[in-house]
Amino acid sequence: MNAETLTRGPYTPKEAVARLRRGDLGAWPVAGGLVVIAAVFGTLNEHFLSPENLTNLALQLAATGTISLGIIMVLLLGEIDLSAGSVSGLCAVVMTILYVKQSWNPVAAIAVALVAAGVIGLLHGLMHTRLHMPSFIVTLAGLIGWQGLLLYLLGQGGTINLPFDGFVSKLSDTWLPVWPAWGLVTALIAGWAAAAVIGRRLRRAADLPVPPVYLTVLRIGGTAVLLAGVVTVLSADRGVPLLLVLFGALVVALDLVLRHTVFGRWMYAVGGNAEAARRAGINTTRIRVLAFVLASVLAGFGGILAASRLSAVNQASGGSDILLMAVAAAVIGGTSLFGGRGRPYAALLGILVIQSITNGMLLLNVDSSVRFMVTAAVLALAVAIDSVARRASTR
Amino acid sequence: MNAETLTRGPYTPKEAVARLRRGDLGAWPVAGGLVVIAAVFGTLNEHFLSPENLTNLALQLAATGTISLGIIMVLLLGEIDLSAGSVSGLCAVVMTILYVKQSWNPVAAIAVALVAAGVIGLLHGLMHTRLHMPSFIVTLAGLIGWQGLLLYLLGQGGTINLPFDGFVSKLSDTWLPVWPAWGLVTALIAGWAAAAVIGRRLRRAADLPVPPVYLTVLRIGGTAVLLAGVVTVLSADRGVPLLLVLFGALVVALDLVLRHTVFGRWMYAVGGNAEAARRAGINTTRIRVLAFVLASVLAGFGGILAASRLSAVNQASGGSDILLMAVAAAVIGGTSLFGGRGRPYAALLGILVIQSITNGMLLLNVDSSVRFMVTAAVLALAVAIDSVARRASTR
Amino acid sequence: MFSATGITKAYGAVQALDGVRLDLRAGEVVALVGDNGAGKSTLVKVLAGVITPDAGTITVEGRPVRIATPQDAQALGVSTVYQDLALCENLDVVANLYLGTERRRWSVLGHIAMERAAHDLLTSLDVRIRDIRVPVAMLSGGQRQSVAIARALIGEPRLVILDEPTAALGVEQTAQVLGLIDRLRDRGLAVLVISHNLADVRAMSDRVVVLRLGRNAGEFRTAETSQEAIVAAITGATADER
Amino acid sequence: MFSATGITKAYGAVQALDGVRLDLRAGEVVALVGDNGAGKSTLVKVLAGVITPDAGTITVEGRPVRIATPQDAQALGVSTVYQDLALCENLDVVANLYLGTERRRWSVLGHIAMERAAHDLLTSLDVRIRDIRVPVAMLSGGQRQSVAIARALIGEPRLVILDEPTAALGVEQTAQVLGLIDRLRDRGLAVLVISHNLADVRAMSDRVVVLRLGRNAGEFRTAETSQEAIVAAITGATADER
Amino acid sequence: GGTASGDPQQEATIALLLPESKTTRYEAFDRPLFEAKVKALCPACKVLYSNADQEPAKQQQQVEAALTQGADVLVLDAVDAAAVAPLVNQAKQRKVPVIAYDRLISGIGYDYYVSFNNVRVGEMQGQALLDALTAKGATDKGQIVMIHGSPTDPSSADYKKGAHNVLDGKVKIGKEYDTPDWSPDKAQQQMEQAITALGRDSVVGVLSANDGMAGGAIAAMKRAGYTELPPITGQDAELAAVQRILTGEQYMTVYLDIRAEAEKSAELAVALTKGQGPPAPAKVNNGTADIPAFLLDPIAVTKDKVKDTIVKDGFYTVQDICTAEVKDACERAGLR
Ligand SMILES: Nc1ncnc2c1ncn2[C@@H]1O[C@H](COP(=O)(O)OP(=O)(O)OP(=O)(O)O)[C@@H](O)[C@H]1O
Ligand SMILES: Nc1ncnc2c1ncn2[C@@H]1O[C@H](COP(=O)(O)OP(=O)(O)OP(=O)(O)O)[C@@H](O)[C@H]1O
Ligand SMILES: O[C@@H]1[C@@H](O)[C@H](O)OC[C@H]1O
Ligand SMILES: [Mg+2]
Ligand SMILES: [Mg+2]
Repeated sequence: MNAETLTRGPYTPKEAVARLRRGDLGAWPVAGGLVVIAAVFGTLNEHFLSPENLTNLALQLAATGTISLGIIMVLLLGEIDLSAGSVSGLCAVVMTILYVKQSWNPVAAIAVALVAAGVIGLLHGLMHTRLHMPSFIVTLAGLIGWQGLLLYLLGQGGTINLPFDGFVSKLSDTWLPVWPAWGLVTALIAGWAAAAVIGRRLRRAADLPVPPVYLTVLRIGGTAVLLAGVVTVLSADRGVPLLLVLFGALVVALDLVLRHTVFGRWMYAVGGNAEAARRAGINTTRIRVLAFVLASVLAGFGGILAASRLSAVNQASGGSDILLMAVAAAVIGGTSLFGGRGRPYAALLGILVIQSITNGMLLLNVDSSVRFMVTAAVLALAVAIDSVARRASTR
Repeated sequence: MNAETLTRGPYTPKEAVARLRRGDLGAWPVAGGLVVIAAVFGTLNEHFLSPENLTNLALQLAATGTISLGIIMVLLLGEIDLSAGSVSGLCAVVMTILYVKQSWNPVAAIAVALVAAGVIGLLHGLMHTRLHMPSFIVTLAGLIGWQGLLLYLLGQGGTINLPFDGFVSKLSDTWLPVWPAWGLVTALIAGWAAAAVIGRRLRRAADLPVPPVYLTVLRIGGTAVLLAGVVTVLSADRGVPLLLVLFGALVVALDLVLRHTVFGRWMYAVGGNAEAARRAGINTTRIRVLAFVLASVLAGFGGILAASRLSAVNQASGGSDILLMAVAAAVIGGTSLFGGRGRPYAALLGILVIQSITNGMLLLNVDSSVRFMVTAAVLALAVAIDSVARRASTR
Repeated sequence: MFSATGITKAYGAVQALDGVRLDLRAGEVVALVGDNGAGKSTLVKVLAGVITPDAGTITVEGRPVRIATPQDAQALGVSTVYQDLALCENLDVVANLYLGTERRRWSVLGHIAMERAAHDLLTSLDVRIRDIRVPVAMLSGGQRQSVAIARALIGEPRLVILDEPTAALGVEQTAQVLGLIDRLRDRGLAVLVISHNLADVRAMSDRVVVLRLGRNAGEFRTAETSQEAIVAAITGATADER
Repeated sequence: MFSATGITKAYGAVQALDGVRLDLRAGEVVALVGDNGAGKSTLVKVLAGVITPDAGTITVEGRPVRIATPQDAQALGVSTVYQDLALCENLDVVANLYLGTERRRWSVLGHIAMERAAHDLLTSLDVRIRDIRVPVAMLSGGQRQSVAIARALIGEPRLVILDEPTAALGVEQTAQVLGLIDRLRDRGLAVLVISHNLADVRAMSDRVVVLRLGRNAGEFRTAETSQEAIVAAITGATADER
Repeated sequence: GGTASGDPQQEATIALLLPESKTTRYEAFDRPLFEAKVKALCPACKVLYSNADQEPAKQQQQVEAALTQGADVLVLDAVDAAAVAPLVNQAKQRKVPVIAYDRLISGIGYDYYVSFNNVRVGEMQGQALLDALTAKGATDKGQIVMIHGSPTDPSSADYKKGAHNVLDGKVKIGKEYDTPDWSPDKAQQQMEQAITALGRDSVVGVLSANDGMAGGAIAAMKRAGYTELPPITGQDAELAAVQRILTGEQYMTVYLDIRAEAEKSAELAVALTKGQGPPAPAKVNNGTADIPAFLLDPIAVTKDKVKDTIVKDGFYTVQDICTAEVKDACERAGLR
């Protein structure tokens, strides 16, 4: 009898519905919001759903999306990183100065810039954990101070152009040809399927319940169809952009790390109940510091991607509303500001929502005042769908 | 024996020390940070501590301080209001259009603008409570959308000046003469002392422990000395600015409301444990909505004060880092971002810290890049003092 | 007096309650017992308006009522001590005791009246808290539970529900609570107590209702039943409905 | 084996512990009893490295040790079930059971091994949880307590501390835990149990230590002492030190 | 404080208040040029410098701080040229003379106005674009995209107005954007979307309000696969933009002879501290009063003019400009 109550029964379709009703909706409502956005803009402007525009969208979301991934790392702990924008700009400027002004090898320049970002994150983390300062204040000081350093480093010159045909600019102007793109997708899906089969074997061997085949097939198959669609559409224009592949790889890698490593488990634990984690013998200080380092490094990498896209850095790098959009992407994707809940896919979904709205609005011919108002309304609408659906399902 | 263990013994000096060691430091560490700031800037620039500059400081902190008070209302619930800046700008623009363009009576214009702010807050509150949208997203949409409406209302014209000698501008150019200022301080202190005496009588009558006389005397006396100092210094320049009196009155009023009314009690309850509050029969929806309304109205009033100071509104009204500074002021003053902890005095202390730094930095003759870096360093230092002191006392 | 029938509540795949019925009468103490996860607390939350059941009806004195919110329950005179206590840790003891039922005049809090009354109430329950103006976060487990129990006695309840009220209490305090339950019955209130301590159950209750896996699994007059019979119903060894 | 002397801890004006001494020996079950707020949980937290005492020394097998963090305590083989359970509600049962002691290879989690072992461990404790992959937030009070107890058995502890382990447990589960404590003693571990249930205390413990208002208030060999004597020490009616 | 008599060695304090730090000109050129000139004319004089980060309220605080520190003259480049009137009023009440630097302060009278005209800048951009299109005969072959500055920056409304003055009715405007924060990233995204919406081949020219945004637009066009970039305008004569002009990626920038502006203002400021008031060649009506004005003309710099303007004025040296990538282009433009 015990064995029976302890066992998770196989998922029946009925149970799947029940899970849905329990509020375990995962990404579906946000995806619904995306569909609405696509429908609205697709109707208003014939170009919105064109391969060309979807390619633009893919390019536009990578940099802020990467920054958002870093934000998720600290949000998981219930902390905040307001400095992400400034750090992204600073890191891009450091890279550019080394690469363009000092004529370093671009890879070395990128590496050093990322290390610098890591050191910044370390500093934030230590101030937060050792001096017990609220992360809001530490990173607010970072927001102001690193921006100051950026201006100082740019100094007299202001804008620095990155050579259009140089390594860094090419990052955002490289396109996977059709066959490599399909190869990548096939490898991904095959790898996942293999992992699923092996996992099922092992679970069965351990006498643990396994989810029904149809569910696994549905999930992997669905993803395969989605990815195939993406590749088909993007190949109709210039091809799958390397930038998207990089961002996607980061999302997948971070998701694996968070779900399958001890570090990831401890991140969720510290975010869920820091005191319980501490009592369990987890070095919560180290986890926190690591999260801030990760956040800064990802912000820095996002900044480099942005510089690559623009082929330049300037005083405005990392400024404006980049930070807010990165945080918003995380939140829209379902990351809690209170810690312990969220996944890297949130950054992907959230940034898709945000950039789709921005992208779509720019296709329309409206005054900036109207554009702001409509952007706000669509944003609110997309998230309201999510919230209402989630709520309705948990009543 | 029970009676004995239930009774709070009178505070002995030893216990006061114990309280301090327990971390019940109240505002002292932040005040320490302020002293450091004053010392640093006082040394670097002879004008920093001049009556004229301190008068400027008093004028400079009122508007953002008022917005910060509103932010505290939502932070107490563990929520956030990102729209405060935009709403403050919008409200100022609405007021100005009615007053200048439509030639309304200024008081009516202010009233209508505040009502508009209230309606905005109501909208935010309803979206948050009825549609269950995260407040971060609701007010992010507000941040963008209300800014759009502001631009739309300002239209082609851009800046609208407020008449120098008009009612609104006069708000920030009215100075209490010496005697009314002293009268106000005397009335405040006398009122407080009377309340303290009556409170002690009533407690004794109810057979409840009363704090020792010396402590009450010390507290009231200390405040009296402080206020007297402020009045003396400010009277050495143009007098006590009405703006400061307004802001101070708001702080005191909100503090009384939060500590002594049912509404205030419920705010803290909802912020501390919303589910417990709900189970206790508190209408948490109403409390939340009210908090958002209060936040928007205070933001709107802050915006009007800012417009009064500048004698103008323009496209940048309520923009830039006003929002961030208002939140930072609340956090520096000890308000928790997780809800349930904080007092209106936080806004006063926090904005004092922030504006002292800004004000002091502006007296120094340095490039923006350096200014940003030093600002960040001083901010971090001031808060580190607070955090380290608090921590040392709770070990 | 209070009567619930057909109460059903599922959390996703878990059927926490499945057609449960429960009758409560004035001047009677009913003990609700059952295994961990049997659905006892869920049933309490339904009666207290904290959650909405998927199905089921509640009647009070024969008239069907809607208990959709905790306010509804309070209006019907239901006063509840939750298993998870549901205190605001940032508020002090007095504030927690009077939460939602603050003494006030024109919405201005009557601090002194509340502190005085809180003091007396806690003393009468033999609760030892050294300073009732410290946040509840600073209290020991048993002290918190005492506060939660005292909360339920404020106001004029008709039905008092106690979900494992003595789990964390000391010997004396437990005795006080058992005595208190007796006094509530004598005042003609309906009392529903959840407990795993069968000795206590037998000492205080008039009737025992057993839940098992979300279903009714027996009901006994305490005086006429052996402890073994109750245990058998709880563990499912027998399932005799009386 | 474990020996603490002069342990003192004040929270502001409240002297939670005042020069307490406690000796724990391998193969012996010690019950720590005392009124609510007597300082029992505070003492547990000191032994577990959760809080640092203001004064006092701890020795293990005669050698003084420093227990400044929970890691220090774990390294000494101390395994603790806290009164407030200290679970991560956002994590599932398996994750909570293995928190801090995850099975891994190159820091990659051994999901299947942990799930299998968790399953077996919970079954052996007679715990009934319908799906061990749901977040702990979805469990009933007793189910959570069972998870917390099971947690303490993972690894190779030398001293197991249980702060009111059976407060929320059902009849069968309580019996299991009492049996478990016996088995731990038989395996030669030191066990410290806090409980308000004097019947249980008498049934399981070899020695009873009484705290009162943060001070030692008596120590008894269980077998040689009457329940009344213990109650008297708890309530302060007498204070005979043995 | 207070203005004083004609002693050349007297100490005086001159406050220089600049509007923002996100474009290079202010801290890289205006400030040092101004300070150097003041030092030269009056070694004992002190310059108080502040930068308002594009915030009117901060500028207000800075004016107050300057007055607190006993400034004898204010040289004020307004963040919001309409909203600073009350500040000028404050200064006047203290008998501190005011020079409006770069932007015409409206709503009140004061001592001098030294500037380029913002609306004129917009007109020059528009005219240059129009000329380029006419030269290619492309005015009716397609549409232009207009990328304006920040909607919250009052001066961007002036540029916008100037450009429309020239272009309206002469070319078809396909898309028009205000760019929050003058952000080059956003300009890039706007350009990408404009290209998508209008079609690559129908975009014949781009009016960008400054060089940073022009950079973003150029990146967008290059990535969109233009073989020949349509003409695109700019402003500020940023080094990067001058290089782009030489390589032909950007059509023009508006170059402001900052040296002339800064030095003229420094001269006037020093004169004012001595109680002198040199006559001005022009008067500008700001709606309230006629302000004595020194008006400098903005200069439209295209590839062929780089040598005779920017380089000749020493704004940048040939070495600054002619880095490895632009060497060839420099040769062709006669820069060496
Ligand atoms: N974090 C804290 N801050 C302040 N005071 C505390 C804190 N924790 C405990 N105390 C106080 O210390 C005293 C002892 O608490 P402790 O939790 O050790 O009691 P206990 O013996 O475990 O009681 P119980 O049987 O109710 O669990 C109590 O008076 C309590 O109010
Ligand atoms: N919020 C929730 N979400 C999902 N499942 C829940 C939730 N609350 C309770 N459950 C499940 O419902 C069942 C009944 O829980 P309930 O708390 O009513 O048990 P109980 O009888 O009070 O047990 P205990 O004696 O342990 O307190 C359990 O299986 C539990 O896992
Ligand atoms: O020159 C421009 C300036 O006037 C504006 O305010 O900011 C952007 C600059 O390019
Ligand atoms: Mg329960
Ligand atoms: Mg305890």
